Amino acid sequence: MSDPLLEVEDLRTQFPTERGVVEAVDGVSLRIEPGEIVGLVGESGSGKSVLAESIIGIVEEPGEIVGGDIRLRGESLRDKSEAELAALRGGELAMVFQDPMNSLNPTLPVGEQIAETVRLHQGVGESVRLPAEVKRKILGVAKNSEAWRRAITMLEAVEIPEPESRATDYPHQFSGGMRQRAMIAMALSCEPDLLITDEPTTALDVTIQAQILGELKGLKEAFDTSILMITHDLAVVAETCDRVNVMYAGEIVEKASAQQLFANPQHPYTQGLLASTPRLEDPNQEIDPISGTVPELIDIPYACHFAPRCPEAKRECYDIEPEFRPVGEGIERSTEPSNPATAAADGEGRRGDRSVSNTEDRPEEHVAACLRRGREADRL
Amino acid sequence: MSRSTDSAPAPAETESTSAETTASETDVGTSASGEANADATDAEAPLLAARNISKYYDQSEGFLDDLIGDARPVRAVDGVDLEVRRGETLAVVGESGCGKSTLGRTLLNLESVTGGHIEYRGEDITGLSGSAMQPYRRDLQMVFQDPLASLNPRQTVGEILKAPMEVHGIGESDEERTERVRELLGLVGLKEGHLDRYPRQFSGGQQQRVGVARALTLSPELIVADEPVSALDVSVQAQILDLLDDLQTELDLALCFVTHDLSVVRHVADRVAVMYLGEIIETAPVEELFANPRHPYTKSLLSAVPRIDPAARTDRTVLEGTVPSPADPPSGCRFHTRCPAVIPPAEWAGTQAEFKSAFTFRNRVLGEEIDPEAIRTRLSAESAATDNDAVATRITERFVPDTDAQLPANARKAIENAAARLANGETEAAKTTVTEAFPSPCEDETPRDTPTEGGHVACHRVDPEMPGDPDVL
Amino acid sequence: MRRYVAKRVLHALFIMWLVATTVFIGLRSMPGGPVRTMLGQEATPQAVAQLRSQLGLDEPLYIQYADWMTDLLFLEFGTSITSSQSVREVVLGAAPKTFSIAIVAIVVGLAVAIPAGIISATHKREPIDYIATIAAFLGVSMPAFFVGILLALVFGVWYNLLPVVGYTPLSAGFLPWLESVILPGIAVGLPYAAIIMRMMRSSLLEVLDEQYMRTARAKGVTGRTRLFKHALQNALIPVITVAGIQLALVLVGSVTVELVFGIQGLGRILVSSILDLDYPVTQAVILLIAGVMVFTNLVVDLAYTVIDPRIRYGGENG
Amino acid sequence: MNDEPPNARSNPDHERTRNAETDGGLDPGIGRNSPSEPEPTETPPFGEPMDVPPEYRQEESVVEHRSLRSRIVRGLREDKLALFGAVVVVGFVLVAVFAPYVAPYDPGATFGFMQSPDSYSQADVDGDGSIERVWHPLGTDSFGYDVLSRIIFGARVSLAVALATVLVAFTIGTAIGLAAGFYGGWIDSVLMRYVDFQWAFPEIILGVAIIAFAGGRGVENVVIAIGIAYIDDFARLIRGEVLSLREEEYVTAARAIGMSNRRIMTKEILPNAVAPLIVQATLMIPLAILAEAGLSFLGLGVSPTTPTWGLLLSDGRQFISRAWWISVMPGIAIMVVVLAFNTLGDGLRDIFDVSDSEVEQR
Repeated sequence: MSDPLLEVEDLRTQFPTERGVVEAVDGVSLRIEPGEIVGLVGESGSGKSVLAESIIGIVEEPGEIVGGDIRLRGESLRDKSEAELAALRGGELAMVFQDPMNSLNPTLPVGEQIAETVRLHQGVGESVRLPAEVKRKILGVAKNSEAWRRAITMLEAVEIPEPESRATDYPHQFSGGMRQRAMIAMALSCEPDLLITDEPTTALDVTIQAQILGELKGLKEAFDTSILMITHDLAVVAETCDRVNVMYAGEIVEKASAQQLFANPQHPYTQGLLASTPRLEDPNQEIDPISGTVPELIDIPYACHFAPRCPEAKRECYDIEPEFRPVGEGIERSTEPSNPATAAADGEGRRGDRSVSNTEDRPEEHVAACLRRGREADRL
Repeated sequence: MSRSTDSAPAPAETESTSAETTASETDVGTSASGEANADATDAEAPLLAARNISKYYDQSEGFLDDLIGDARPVRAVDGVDLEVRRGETLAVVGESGCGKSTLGRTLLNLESVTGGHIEYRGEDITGLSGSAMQPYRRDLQMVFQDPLASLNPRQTVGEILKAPMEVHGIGESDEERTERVRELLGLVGLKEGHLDRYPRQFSGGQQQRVGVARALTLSPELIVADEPVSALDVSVQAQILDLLDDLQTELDLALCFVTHDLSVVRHVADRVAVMYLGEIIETAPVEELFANPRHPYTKSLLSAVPRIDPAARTDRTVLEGTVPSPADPPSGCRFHTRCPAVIPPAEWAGTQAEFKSAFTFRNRVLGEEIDPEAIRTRLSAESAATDNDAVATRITERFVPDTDAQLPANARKAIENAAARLANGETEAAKTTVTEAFPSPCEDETPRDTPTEGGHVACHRVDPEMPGDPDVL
Repeated sequence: MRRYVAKRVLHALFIMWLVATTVFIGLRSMPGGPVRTMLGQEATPQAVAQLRSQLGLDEPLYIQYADWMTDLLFLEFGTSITSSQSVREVVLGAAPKTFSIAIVAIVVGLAVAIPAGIISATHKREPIDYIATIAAFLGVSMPAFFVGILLALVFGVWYNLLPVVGYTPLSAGFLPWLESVILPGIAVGLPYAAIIMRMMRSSLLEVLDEQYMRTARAKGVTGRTRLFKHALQNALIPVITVAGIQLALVLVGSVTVELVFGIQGLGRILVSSILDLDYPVTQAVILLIAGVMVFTNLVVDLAYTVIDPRIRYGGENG
Repeated sequence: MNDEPPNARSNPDHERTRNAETDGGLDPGIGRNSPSEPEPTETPPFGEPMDVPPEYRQEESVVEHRSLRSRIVRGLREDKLALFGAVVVVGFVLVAVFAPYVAPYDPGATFGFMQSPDSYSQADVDGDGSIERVWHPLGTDSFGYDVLSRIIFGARVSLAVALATVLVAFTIGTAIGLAAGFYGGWIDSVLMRYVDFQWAFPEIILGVAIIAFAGGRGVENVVIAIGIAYIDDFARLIRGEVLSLREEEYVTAARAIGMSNRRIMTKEILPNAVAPLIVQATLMIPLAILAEAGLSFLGLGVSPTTPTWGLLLSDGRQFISRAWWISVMPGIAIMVVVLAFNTLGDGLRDIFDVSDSEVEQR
């Protein structure tokens, strides 16, 4: 079987602070196949953003990756130099951040910020050395240059109206939704293999979110990229993702296809999360919260990080490190479209043919890291 | 019941609306809304009622702005009628910038009201401030969105919770007040030991519990909760919603719940008011609104919410464009620039979707969003022809779906005509062409409030006297 | 943007009118009247009456005010009492000297502060950063005239490299002019540079933490381009504010440094006019300095339109 | 160094606002995982977790709340520059207060003229008729006075002038700022127009104008001149502070419970405005010292009978080529003290976590 597009293996990222070392990412493994939309869901403080930043290698001071490996098409990123990584960023790996308000540089026209990515990664023959860039900044961009033309086509691809005139506008002249689209355009402008979106629509209104999520799936097909969708919103995951990883306190606790996860959630935290999420479609749902709060990620003594909040927790949960165990109806081959859910959702939405995932031969796994789940659970 | 105050409503309309106001008042009372505590007898006046209230913010700082500055006021709330009954939960829902938070604060006189009046138990409390408003403060309280920001960082929880009692002279001695505070902490699920802690020493959920405790100190009858759970995580959100629900039943509180989250609305509200750009465009009992939304904006809003259960996903009507600026709202129905169900003129031959596409072109031309010169440079970059005709065709390509649907001939002609005028710089001429070619009643008249089952809708399509059938979407 | 510019110009004119009126009122409400203070206590009543009419002080107030305003518009400040030259010549003769020092100070200040601020921000916690911070603290703590004295001592007395006294006008050639004003310019420029350098450093550090800088890094933009293309312009916006506010410091510094280098600038004639009770000159210098302050404030406001697009293209259009 | 829970600050993954769940942590001692008692009503169906076994309990990371005073002490211990500033400032104040005991000689006593630093002269100091060798660490000036003694006595006047000036600027400026910030409306625009207007008059102009009015130099004129000149700084700072505090949600919350304006001002706004005020006042003292020195240097400052460092420096100006130390020594004294106040002010700003923009740089 060919190498997966991206494979994260037992990744550890830590932040030394006066009060101890914050283990933001505590041994996480994750796999993304080409053409897939993989969800990473969890509450704030679960470490999902740090995981994304570790993959792209922009973890901020004083954080650092201390263990595990990240492989892009089988090639490890950890032993690449900063220059090599810089070439990857925006080219093979692109990222969209949560806060559209200041993810774009307020003193650069939006078109130029996209054209810059094109120049950096698409080799359009325009110099990216400092003097040329500063000259462009002062004298303005040549509007008939190849990079500018592609920037406009990118703005058009993300359905920003009148892209030609908007390209010369500045970010503060764009609404929140428009800015996020510009960010997506920038990320996709070099046909990356993997687009990581960190809570892309959290700061947006629900109608704008619907527009962008609808477009995102279409763009995925058009630019033949796969997406790592990071969010706290289970409904967004249900509608967009093919496979889902549920993250809690620095660890991934459950992995499944979206359809399996929502039809048959196994890990107590996933069940608790689903139980406490109000659902629009279910009026008589009795919301019942998970009691307690997310623990501080500083040297957590007990094995399963969810134990103190887990109603089924037993003594062993504190002692024995929970391994991933299959919990779905055994391993089944994913012949049907990987996520009937996402297929149905496209419906009348203007864009998007059925997204049949092209991973026929890959075994569908539904695993959870919990001693009281899976085949050996009955012994406890 | 919304009516934008500036457009001159036809005389006939005013009488009928006032007639409706009394009518809908009784409707609301008798409607069989699901929750037990909402079927209060209709004779009883609503706990809190707002009649056509507005709140404008002027943008000018000082006389210089009035002279040459941009002096148009921001009309955050523009002619809103609202009622909250005893023990009832009314959800005010809308997207960011629709004025729902401002409405919540104006109801409690935390923002000075610009127009209309507010009644509490029938007594007029419009614009009261300071000592005049003081007695009413005991009955009307507020919970804020940002748990930490609403607590003074330099005071302990004990001091924060004792302050209301000191201000209103409740309790003889400090010990008695401290006792009451301990009781309150227990009520909201916090421990007595938390009394002398500072706000920063709590988690988000705990801070919000202190906020709720403070609102309960004066045992109010109504609490305005301004997005109380938006800043919290899902699991903590559920804890606070649970808390509010228990307290409401236990203390028979009325709750005005301001939020943008429709899933929360379904679990919390008895009645819902949907707001768009400063106006309430639809109110209805919660089950009625979710089962049978009438206003196109409510329909789009509901269809936009992502759902976990695949079976529950309806086909999605995706709204285009962004919310206009409240300082310069569109004329007539404020939603007409984005409404998928904008009413075509009587003689329109094509389909609704075609009219919507032509109407969008019209709005872009009127909004001067199309810049022919930028298109010309793009054409030259693509080394294509750059004369006016080429620019005109490029403009029309986007709006005339030349695939299957055939735009009515005169419509296509009008678009090409306007595009040509734009191409050689006659923007004004292009504007007149499109306004004549694509009129709509939605743009000329403000929609009247049509009473519906337990609420009302402000949309021409639902209004029996206006053209256009209600179920086009 | 036009609206922003119009607003700022109107605001400046309004302040200038306010300044002129205050000086007008101030002059006339002098205890015992300006004339008596000028001529001293024992002046004969005729001399007093004669000077009052000469200065037009006996006409009704509003006429005096009208004359005052018209004179102001045509820069007609009357004649100096001590030197009976026209005040305009006296003041305009001295002004270029002070403004030369001020301009050199600003140029030196910015030329030193901006690069130093950038270097110390990009080399945080390295030795060069500490040196720059200490130097900045010292710079802020030394008054301009003290720096002047030290410079005069080292360059004039001990090593005699540069002229330490006197001013050679620009007309006599750029280099000689520069030589005569470089020392006072540096003396005034150093404290100015210190303040701006600290602001540049803290502002740049703040910008480098911004979200859009992380976006740039996630796009693969290299370090130096990120600094000069993405960060610098954003960091300069708050620096302009401080550079504008601190112009007052430069003006005050220039006036005091003149004495150290024996340059007959505005400072000298201001002080002597006060001591000789020569009010027309004092009044003219006060107006000129206030005018310069208001003008520089306006220039700073307009500089925003160049460097901050949010001011140039205000408002969000969807 | 502010006391925000470090894990919330360092935890980079706080998409939600900082105060969301990250700094919660378990309760101390008992392992009850929920910080709250179980809901008053029945236990939620999701079920109640078991008690955390004792050995796994984490003591709750309660963020320690430190009063203003303890934060200053802690801050100074860590920030060496600020510590240096504090020490020198305290030394300067002590020297100024106890000048007569500290100064080696009477400032009026005359010795050899213009003797270089670290030189000796013969004089009868203790009045017992005998001539002793007298040491002049900093030399003597053109009148034969001992430069060090003059500086020590000069410290007293300089400090007095600086404190008086800051007091004037502080009181009037804060009053204007409070009124403009809290009441807003036309009061705000009128006061702010005054502040813009006053900005056009740097301290030398005011000094000159006041001398023209009051007819003559003197400490009072200097204090008034510089005091007025810095009113606009305080006014602008306090107004900005009050405006931002007024928008804080806990002020709206205070109004929501019916608190009167006066009580909001005193109980809610002022306590939170204290920090920037302290910092600005600390940073204002050195500016006042420099301004006074400037005025004295121009001959518009204090009269010779009460010499400040500025005057000493100015007097030595003509003798710069022959006796540089007469000017340079007081100059160094000014520099060291001003440096101390600046570093102390900067340190206080970090301790109170008052952002740069809040404190005017002048």
